Amino acid sequence: MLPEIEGTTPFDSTMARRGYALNKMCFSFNHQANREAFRADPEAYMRQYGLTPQQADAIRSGQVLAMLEAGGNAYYLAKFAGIFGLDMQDIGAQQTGMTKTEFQAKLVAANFQ
Amino acid sequence: MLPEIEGTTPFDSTMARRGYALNKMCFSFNHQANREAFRADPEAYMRQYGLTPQQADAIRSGQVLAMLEAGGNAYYLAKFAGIFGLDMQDIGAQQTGMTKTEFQAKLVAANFQ
Amino acid sequence: MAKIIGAVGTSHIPAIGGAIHKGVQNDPYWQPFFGGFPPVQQWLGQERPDVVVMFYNDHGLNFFLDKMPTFAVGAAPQYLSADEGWGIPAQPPVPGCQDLSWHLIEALTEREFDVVTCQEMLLDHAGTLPLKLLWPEGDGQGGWPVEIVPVCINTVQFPLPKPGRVYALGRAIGEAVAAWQSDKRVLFVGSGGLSHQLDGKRAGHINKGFDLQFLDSMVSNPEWATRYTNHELVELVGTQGVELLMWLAMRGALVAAGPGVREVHRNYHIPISNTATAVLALTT
Amino acid sequence: MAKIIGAVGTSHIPAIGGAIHKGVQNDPYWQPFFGGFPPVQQWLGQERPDVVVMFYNDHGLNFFLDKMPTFAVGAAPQYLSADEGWGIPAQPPVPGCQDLSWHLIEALTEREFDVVTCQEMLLDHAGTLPLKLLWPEGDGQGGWPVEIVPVCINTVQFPLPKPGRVYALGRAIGEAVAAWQSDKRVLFVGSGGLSHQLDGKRAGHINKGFDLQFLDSMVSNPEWATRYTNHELVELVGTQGVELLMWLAMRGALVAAGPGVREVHRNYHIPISNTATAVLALTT
Ligand SMILES: [Fe+3]
Ligand SMILES: [Fe+3]
Repeated sequence: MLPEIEGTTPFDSTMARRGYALNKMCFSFNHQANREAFRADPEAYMRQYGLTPQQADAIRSGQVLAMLEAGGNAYYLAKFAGIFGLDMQDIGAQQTGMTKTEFQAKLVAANFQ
Repeated sequence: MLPEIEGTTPFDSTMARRGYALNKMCFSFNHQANREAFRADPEAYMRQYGLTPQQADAIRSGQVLAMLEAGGNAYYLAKFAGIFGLDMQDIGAQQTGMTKTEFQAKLVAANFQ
Repeated sequence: MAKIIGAVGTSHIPAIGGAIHKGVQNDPYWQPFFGGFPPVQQWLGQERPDVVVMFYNDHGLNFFLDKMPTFAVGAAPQYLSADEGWGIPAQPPVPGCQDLSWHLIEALTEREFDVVTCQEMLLDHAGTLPLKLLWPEGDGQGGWPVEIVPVCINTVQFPLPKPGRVYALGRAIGEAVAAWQSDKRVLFVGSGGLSHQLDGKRAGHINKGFDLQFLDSMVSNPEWATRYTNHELVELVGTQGVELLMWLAMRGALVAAGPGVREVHRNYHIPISNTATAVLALTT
Repeated sequence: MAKIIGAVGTSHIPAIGGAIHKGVQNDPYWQPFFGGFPPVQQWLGQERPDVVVMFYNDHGLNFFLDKMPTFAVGAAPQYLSADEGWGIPAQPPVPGCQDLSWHLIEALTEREFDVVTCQEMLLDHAGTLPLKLLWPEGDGQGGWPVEIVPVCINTVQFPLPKPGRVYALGRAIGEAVAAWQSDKRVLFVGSGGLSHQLDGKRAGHINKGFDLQFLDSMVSNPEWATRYTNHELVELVGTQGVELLMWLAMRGALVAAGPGVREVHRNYHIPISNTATAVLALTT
């Protein structure tokens, strides 16, 4: 077993197996029409992709950490975030429990590491 | 350059580049609906896949050797042959200029090589 | 540790599926081919493998030239078949062994094989027919007696992987299976060949002499065919005969089972469709 | 023989495309990033490469987990962009250099790299932004000054190819370019990194110390980063910082240009979006 990395879950075989349906749905959001179909009826769209109850709950919650726990991959989840017009700093703030301003300050502080 | 093999053209980069549109069309024939669309209007279907004039002529002629010359790959062309209910011995006979019976006899004769 | 029980090489041809579908296995045309399998079936009935690693080549069902892998490893929970263009009824789905899939993907990447990972994958006749030939009762409705890991090797577009590279892939897979923490019993299958050529003025080319020597080499001199380039193999055994690369991978995998390979059974018959067909079962 | 003129590593971030689209490159937020490029553009204006071999990682536009390659080489006549999910306008198509694509595919297969061949391929921001950064006038309408060969390296799903394997891929490509019978001038580009992490409780992770050491290693100790496993790299530079594999491949390719690598220009700036960004141009 590999050592754990704090606050980090590499997308390995365990996560890839767990997250397939969720990631496949997010991959479909490359297309505008699919993003609109999701927006029009999220529940039907999730059923169409066979999301697990855990995955569907995570999507409903809007919480990225829950989506990751359900096997979501950052590269595909980014397309889901796009539906809500969230940028990467919104996402970072949400996951770290900071305000966006705090999260931005944390990034800038890396200059003085 | 590799030595030539009599009566044989390996599907290499030259052929792969030449045949892309033709092979993509043939790949689409995995689906029944596409086979029917081709049958209903071959010219429109070929235009949809952007076949070159050489490729379109080869398809119109029904001659497998011409399709190969136009960059067709045996594995994909087999799906085109399926549209006409041709089996591999029909195809073999056509390419070798034999009757099907002659071609079959040639195969059996390989037992006595 | 997992137990390697042996390896089987077999031809695949779409028409075989048609013959099974029509139930004409005992017709004079088909009997010399299907008759090669009962001794192998019997042996498998005794050895009872749980998992098959299936070396096969896709014929333009799952892969196209937009994304043509050299080596692709299935990692799906199950493998569906589909219409390949001729309207032959699709085979019933086959369950995948995902634990072994990922174990292999990890071991192969560690050993610098650059595989494509396929969490969804359509299996064509080359992947399904060997199962029907080895377990004819398989999914009448009672399921299959094995799970599979399909390993697809490019024979569609040159450059193909070199014969020595294919053999090395097989060896790496065999060693990874031997090191797999599992009580499963594993069979390797190579699906393809032997000599045949579908396309060109040389269509119908068959090379019995080479085939017989190749079959012998599988028993006692497994690297023999790696002396040839793929271009030379095409000249010798035909544009589709080069599918014998599947047998090379299968035989490479068997090396990990230990020395002293023994032939369980073989059959060679010309022709089915345009192909010189064979089945060969090996164990240690 | 073809001439290798040098190599450029650069960050890519979707927001960079947005900034270019809006024309805000000189805003205080963006200037420290875009300001790193004019010296590189100037150098390229003198060196005038004809072809770019672009090492990049797909972000879920062209590849999905059903067919996830380790290494994929483009062989298309042109590369289209597309909506990646955010509705950002697609970049204009980029012409491909098919002759070099196939030369590389053949050389890599000969040297036992198991690549995926892509005769059609959508290029995401990681493949297109470096071109916009290096040739800002590129396809205003007058076309691009270069053709490309994209080489995609998996950073989406573990196991990723080992850093040493990625470096070896670069070396093999560099040597193949050096042996290419052509009068073209070739530039290598590595698109990715440096340290950043988008996902998890550690989102926002940046490691300036590692980044600066990595940049130094690119000049004088190119194999330095291959001492780490990908798991260790993720710990050091973040889940997406591991995209620095693209730089490793680019640097491996430059080895074939001969000894005595010289730094043309570098810039390092924290942050753009969640990323520690850099550009580095090298020549011999
Ligand atoms: Fe076949
Ligand atoms: Fe990226």
